[in-house]
Amino acid sequence: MTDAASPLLSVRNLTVTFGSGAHSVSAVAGISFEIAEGETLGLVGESGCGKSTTGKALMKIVAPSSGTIELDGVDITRLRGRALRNARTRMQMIFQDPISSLNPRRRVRDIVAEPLDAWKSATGSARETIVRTLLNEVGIDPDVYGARYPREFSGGQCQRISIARSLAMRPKLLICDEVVSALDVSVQAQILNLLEDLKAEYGLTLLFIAHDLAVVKNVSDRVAVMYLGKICEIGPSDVLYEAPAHPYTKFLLGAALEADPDVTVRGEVLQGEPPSPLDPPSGCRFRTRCPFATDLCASDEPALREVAPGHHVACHFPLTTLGSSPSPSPILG
Amino acid sequence: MLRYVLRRLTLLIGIVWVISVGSFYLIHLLPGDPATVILGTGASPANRAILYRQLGLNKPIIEQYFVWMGNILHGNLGTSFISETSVASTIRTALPIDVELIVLSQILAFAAAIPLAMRSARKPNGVLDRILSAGSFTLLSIPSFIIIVLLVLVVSIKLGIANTGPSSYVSLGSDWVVNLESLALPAFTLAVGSFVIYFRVLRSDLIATLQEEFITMARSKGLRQRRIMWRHAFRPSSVALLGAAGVNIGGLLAGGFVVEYLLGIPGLGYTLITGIASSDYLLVQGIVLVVSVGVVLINFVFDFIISVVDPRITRE
Amino acid sequence: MSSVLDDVVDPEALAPKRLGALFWICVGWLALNVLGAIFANVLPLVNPLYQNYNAINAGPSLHHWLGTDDLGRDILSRIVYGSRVSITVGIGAMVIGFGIGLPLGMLAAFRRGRLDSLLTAFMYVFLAFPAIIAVIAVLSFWTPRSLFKIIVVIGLASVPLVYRVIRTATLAVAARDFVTAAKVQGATDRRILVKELLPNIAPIAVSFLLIGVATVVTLEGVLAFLGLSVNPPTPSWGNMINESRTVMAQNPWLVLFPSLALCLFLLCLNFIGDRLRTYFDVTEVKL
Amino acid sequence: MSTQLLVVDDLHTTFRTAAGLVAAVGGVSFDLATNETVGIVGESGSGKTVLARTIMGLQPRSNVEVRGSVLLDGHQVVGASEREMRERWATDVSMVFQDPMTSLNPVMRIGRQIDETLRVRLGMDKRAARARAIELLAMVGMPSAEHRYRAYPTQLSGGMRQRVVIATALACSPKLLIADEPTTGLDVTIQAQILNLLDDLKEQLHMSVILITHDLGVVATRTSRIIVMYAGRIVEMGATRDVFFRHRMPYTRALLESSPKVSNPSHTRLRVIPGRPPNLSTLTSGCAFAPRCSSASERCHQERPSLEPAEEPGHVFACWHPLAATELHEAPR
Repeated sequence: MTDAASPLLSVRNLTVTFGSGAHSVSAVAGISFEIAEGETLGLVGESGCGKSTTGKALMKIVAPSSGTIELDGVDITRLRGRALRNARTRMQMIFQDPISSLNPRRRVRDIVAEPLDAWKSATGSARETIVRTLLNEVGIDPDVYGARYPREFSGGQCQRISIARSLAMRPKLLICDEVVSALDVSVQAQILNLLEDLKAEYGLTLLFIAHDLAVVKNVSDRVAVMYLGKICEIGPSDVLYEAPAHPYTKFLLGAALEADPDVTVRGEVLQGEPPSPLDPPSGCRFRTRCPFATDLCASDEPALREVAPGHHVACHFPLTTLGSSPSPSPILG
Repeated sequence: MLRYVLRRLTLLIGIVWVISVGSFYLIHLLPGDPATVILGTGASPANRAILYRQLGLNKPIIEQYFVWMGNILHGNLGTSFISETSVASTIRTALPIDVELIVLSQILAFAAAIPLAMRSARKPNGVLDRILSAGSFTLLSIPSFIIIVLLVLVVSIKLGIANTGPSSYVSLGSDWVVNLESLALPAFTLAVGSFVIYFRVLRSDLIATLQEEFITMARSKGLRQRRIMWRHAFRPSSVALLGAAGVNIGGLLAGGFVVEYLLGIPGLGYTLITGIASSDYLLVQGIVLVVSVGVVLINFVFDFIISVVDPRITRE
Repeated sequence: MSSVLDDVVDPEALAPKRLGALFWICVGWLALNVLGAIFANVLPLVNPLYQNYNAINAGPSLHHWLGTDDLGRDILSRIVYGSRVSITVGIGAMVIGFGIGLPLGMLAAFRRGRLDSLLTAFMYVFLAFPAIIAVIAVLSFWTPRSLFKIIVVIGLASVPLVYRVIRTATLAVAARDFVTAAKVQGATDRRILVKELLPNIAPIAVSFLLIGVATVVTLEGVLAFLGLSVNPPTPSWGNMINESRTVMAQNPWLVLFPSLALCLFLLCLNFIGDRLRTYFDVTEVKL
Repeated sequence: MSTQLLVVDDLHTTFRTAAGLVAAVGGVSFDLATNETVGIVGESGSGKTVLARTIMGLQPRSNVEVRGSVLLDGHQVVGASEREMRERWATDVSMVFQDPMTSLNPVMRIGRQIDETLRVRLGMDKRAARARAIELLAMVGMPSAEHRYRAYPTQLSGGMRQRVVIATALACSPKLLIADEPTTGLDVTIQAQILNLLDDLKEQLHMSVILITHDLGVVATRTSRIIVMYAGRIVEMGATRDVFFRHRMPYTRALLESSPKVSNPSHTRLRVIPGRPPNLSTLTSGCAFAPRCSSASERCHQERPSLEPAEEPGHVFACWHPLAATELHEAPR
């Protein structure tokens, strides 16, 4: 991959394995990607594809088994103790469940100030000013709501408070793990817009993890599609949605329900269910459900390769930009 | 399933081993020479010599353990220096009494707890539920030794019903009617304690289960209330009940001695207390060992039943 | 998805929370007991060991409010002094149990890994061993008996139970996102344990502490029955009930009053623990 | 009205709670023809789930007051006893619940859960019921149905469980199937499978279907009519195309515009409505949407609008300041 300059985040061959021996599951099975400063990378996939684990591994909430994660040129997989805690403040994460993300026994203003207190980076009136600014920024009135407890807020408001907290240490990278999937449609749009505003204001770089293709499309510059622990396609979002090169991406898009009565009633629907990650298929992991699979797909695992500028796909028979039929000449990966 | 049972079985063996070490080592934890602890300070040198030989006390401690363990595996728990009878045979006569007492009390407890919990859970906060909940809560706070004392006071002293007071125990073999009469009060007392636990656990689980979506689903299939309660609600709600029963029955084996002691029923508990009173170390050690292993076995059996009742457990 | 669950109206969730009058009555009764135990010397009570041979097995009267026992000792005074033993053992043992079990349980659940596996395996083996038998066995051969030894033995025996309850509670809290969020913000482990975990397991800990005290007080009664509690003539509730058995037929008051004192004490503890659990919306931890 | 399978007239469902009366459903009227699919759309608190359960006669018995009328195939549901409803359930009306994880009994084999209905309601003997249950499992696309008959729910994936729930609901060939968020917890590709399955079965078994969802994408292409609910009331109802393209109620528009679309270019700013769905226990006499509505007037806060007919047949809306009738809101191509 030849992205401009040096990326903010560079992930190489990241693997996360849970358990050991016969019961080990590679939730993330060797993925590589980069995020440039100021960019939003969307990470989509169905449940169990490893997208959330990827986000957690980047924060070292779960330990990566191998691979490197370079943030600003520093490999954080090697960091321990205080250095690791320090590195974490330059990346922040927002979680799916807004209620569970906030300590029910602490006041909102203390929740937002938690990073400041943990690092003793601001005290007294400076701390107070930062908390007020952050709460105002996310649309929560600090005078009215600052002293309240999380149970008095709705899901959307809790998510706003989480966002305020994550910005307290002025991070460079924000990892959003399914941040709107628990919210009502109208509230979801508010949060998405808020994230876009804050991204511009704070100069953030975003990794946006979600299962909802439409949501990801709306916020991302580039999108990566994951299946069973692997990235199968990555590229600029408009290109990837317009002309998916991986059959899985195509089926995923075909299954997405568009709120429009005029779209084709029924596209081709992917049959079957994803195989168990305990025992992934040989070769290409998607081959068991792929209508175009050949013997080659069973024997050789396809590597990510560039099919158009910035558009990479891991498939022996990538779909041509014209439509659905696979390209005739396989290129060995 | 098989793997689950095997894993539990390994754990069981591990625990039993630790218990054996604990029981064996107990004597060395106590201050003073083991022989003095066992025989008392005024023991004759001859007795001390016998004891040393029996326990191998002059050998290294590891070897002592294997000697001791070897004896136990042959069913030999030693011979008491106080009563001069074999500890194993004393336990063999006492244990069936506990079993009978526990079986009687559990029949009573379950027979009352299950139907009442079902009724209570059907209308939470209804009149019946309020009465039963408050009643069970009060009973929860009355220790069994008070219940048995009050029962004896009222039933055998004030009402003067025969064969229910202290020291009226007759073995099942000699006269089963008198035997049952003499076990009535203790069995009832143990049943009250068990009932309170079972009722509360089952009621709260049933209430939770009845709010589950699959109960609504069962209703929407057009099933009758009775069928829903027994077929759909009872089984998933009984996991905690079985867990509680396992712990409770084990507890009765270990802690049922209070009622036995008060009424002079010669079960294990009573024997244990008399052993303690006469400083019969070997007898106490033997009973501690047997009861502990019994408790662990009971828990194992109930864990197994639970895994049959709820297939989710073995899959985790 | 919580957005859809919100659609179902749950009357319980909307109900304003209150502890209720009965709760405060129970708190008051417990406070009275504890104060009585502390200030027994100062209160206008007869010496509990003083034997008044003019009033043996007397029923309640103006002079002896709750009557006297078979040695002519004042029952009320003995109950008040007796509460000292019960309350001291109850609180003392739980201080030991929680002092050891709480930090270990929290640490194991938060750190996980090898520390957790080892500690938990160790504790579970002890849990399988019937604690009451262990307590009796140790106390019966560890002579001479004293209040201190009783407290230490019961306290240590309760550690595995406390450990299990606290560990389970901490596991549930530690799995929630706000703990991960704190970690991600660079909070130290100590800060997470104190600021994030402790406040959330406190309700469970307190309610279990109360039930623990009740259990220990009961256990003291059992020990008294076996003659393993404090030595007579020092009164304890258990001692009093035990000694009165022999004269139960002649003087039923002797059994009834200490029994009532004990049961009320236990009832209040259990009730407060139960109410606190509902109040803090803690799902019942099986004890 | 003989062609109407279901006639709901001025239906109110009120919960008596410690916090006061909660009007979860506040005066809903609509009807449903045989072999028709109607979609009910709403956010949390819109009362759509309570409405579904009231039509089923499944609301909890205590602390609930139901007024109005629900005629199901000529039988009155409101006020019917559980005993009377037992005759209707499964044979006349069935329900597919939202969460297949909780709507199947975890300790009962799935086959038993299906053939129980057959034996109790249709009086089949054990062998016939078993054979029919396996048939039903095969009908809903369960692979190796005979083998899965003995499986416990935990041994199945979410999609497979939802197939079992559908098989159970359809065991006695009901005339009306109410599907309450049947695909909410499922992955995109599985969601498409389940919705297609429901579509096919509807034709095959000649049923009417009420499809309840928060996701406009689910109802866009699979319903003939759509009901939009807000705060326990219908705010707009009409043919699916009319609701999507000629809606008059600002809330309908807001709902459509705030949901992100796959066809949007990336970084599309979503049009949002402020605030969140209302609390049902604090409803005022005015339009419930007024506090969030940009065109709300004094009248909207005071007086609740009733459903008025639009130009198109069968299209009604409740608004004092409806969007212009000529305004066509065609979806962007």
